[in-house]
Amino acid sequence: MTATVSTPVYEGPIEVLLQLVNSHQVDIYDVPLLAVVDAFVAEIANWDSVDLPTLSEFLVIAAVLVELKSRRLLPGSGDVDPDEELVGWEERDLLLARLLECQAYAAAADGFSLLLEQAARAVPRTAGLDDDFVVNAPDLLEGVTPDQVAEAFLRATAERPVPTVDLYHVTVDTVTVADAVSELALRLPSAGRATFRQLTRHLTSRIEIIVRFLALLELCKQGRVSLDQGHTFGDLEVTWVPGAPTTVSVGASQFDEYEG
Amino acid sequence: MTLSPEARAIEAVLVVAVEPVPPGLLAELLELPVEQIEPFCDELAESCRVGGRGFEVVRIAGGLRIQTHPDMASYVERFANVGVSSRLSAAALETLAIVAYKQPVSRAQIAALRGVNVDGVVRLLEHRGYIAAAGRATGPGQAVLYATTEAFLERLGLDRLDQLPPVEDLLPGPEALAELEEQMRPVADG
Amino acid sequence: MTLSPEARAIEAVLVVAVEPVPPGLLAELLELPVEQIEPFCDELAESCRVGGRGFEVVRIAGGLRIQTHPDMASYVERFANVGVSSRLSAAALETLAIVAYKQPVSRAQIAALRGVNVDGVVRLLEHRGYIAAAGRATGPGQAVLYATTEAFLERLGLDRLDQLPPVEDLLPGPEALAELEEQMRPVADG
Repeated sequence: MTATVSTPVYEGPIEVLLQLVNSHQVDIYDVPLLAVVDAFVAEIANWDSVDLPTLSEFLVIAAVLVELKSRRLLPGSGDVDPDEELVGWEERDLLLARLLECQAYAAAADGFSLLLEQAARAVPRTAGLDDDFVVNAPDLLEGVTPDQVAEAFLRATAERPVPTVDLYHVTVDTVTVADAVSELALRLPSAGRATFRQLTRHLTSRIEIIVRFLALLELCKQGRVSLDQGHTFGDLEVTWVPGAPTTVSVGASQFDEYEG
Repeated sequence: MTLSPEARAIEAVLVVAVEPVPPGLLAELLELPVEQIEPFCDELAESCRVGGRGFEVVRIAGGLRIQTHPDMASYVERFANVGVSSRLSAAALETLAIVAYKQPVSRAQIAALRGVNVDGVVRLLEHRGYIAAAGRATGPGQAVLYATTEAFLERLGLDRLDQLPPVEDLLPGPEALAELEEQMRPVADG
Repeated sequence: MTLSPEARAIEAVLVVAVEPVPPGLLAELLELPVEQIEPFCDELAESCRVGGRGFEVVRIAGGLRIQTHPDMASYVERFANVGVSSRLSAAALETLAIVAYKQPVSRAQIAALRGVNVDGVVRLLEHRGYIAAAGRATGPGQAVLYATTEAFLERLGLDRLDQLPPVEDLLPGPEALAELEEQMRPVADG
């Protein structure tokens, strides 16, 4: 972590700032987070290439700082009802536990780094058997088949993973609003009335649920369903307008495709 | 001081071994009960220290091996060109620490602790041979669980995992804890 | 009796050396004139005799090397025949397979494919007669090239090398690939 920050109360690496805040030597209340972010952005501007580990490290630290600060800025116990205060304390304890755990692993990482360095100074002997040493060795290849040799070759030459930015978390399912519209147009007339929760219960990925929602908005726009929500964040009730056409008359191309 | 025949034999075997030799195998070769092997291993290691040899005999990853004395690193590096394999980033080291202390552990569990996506780092550590898949979780999704490897112990120069400092020792002390807690208290009641 | 720093350094270098080390190279490493190296080599060899070590330091093929003491031959032989070496390790089998399919091939080329130092394993395979030096590369350094031997074919029950299964046949088909890809998709935690 090379990024440094400069604020009225502190100047130096951002990582150290977090440590200072944690050890109570700097009051997070006095640290303008904007200055921290500005300093980091300025630092990035000087980079020749993007250093992903440092970037993500900054985000983690910045997030912790924001969380700490937001807690300091929260009104005191007098202003909140006891239940909410309890929830606040629970969250606070969780955050505390997490900070402690992170500190412990950071300390362990320092230890590992030291061990690695020490261990690298000693090189093991790997010369193996002396050339002129005569061994009446049993056949090491006993039971080995030509196929196993071939498999070993493939194992040995298999491409090794190259560290890359992992995109596996990006779903490759392509879901279209058109598909969702036709599905809903089939399901809803017989169901009569359903909640959005019921309609999306069988779905697991977020993008599918979002597409289902867009499909409903589309149907609503076409006047084929009516949507009703009792209160904010309440269940969304979906009612099929009696007599509305159940076929999708519009071409699929009219709808967007979504790829997560 | 001269080595005992048993310590000599152990040394000879270690000279031709290409990986750490477990005490059980040494016992088999010397036709001795395994508990009698230990003193001879100690004698051998001690003789290297006392004699100021250029190598040492150490317990690594559950076995005995000969390795160059750390003080000779500059000569060995120049000769073998065995430069320290490229350094691990702070993020990689912390991830490695989490796996070492929480194993077996899934990627999601590591990510939850680190607060970031750790897929790339986990892959790097797996590729370097420090960690490996060691089964699957029983829960839904059956996430792959990771554990550290023998190579991890060898790279860190450790004999067993329990030689790592207990994680309690790494936690900040009670004072730091109290201060941290103080810091997190909302302003008005502080 | 304690070794001189120079003898220690020489011993450390010999411990990691796979081939005999010429005195000229030792002199270079220790930054000493070559004629001053000789006495330290003698000191080292003598210390092994006096201390009753399990190995000796000898002049072979114009260089110095560590080898097991002849008196310990029975243990070394037993070690070579039982335990770890009674079957080829996965690493050794993979190295053998690379030589079989890519021959003639240099140690460096094998190491590049395996991603690790293969000196010990190549030596083991050569020692057991499964592979042998089969010429030298034309490039700089003229690296030794290895090929499999008649004994290798015999042990596998083959007449000719081209009876080895073609490796293309073993490449996973499109279905297996799709399945593999499926497995690599994240589970619910991904």
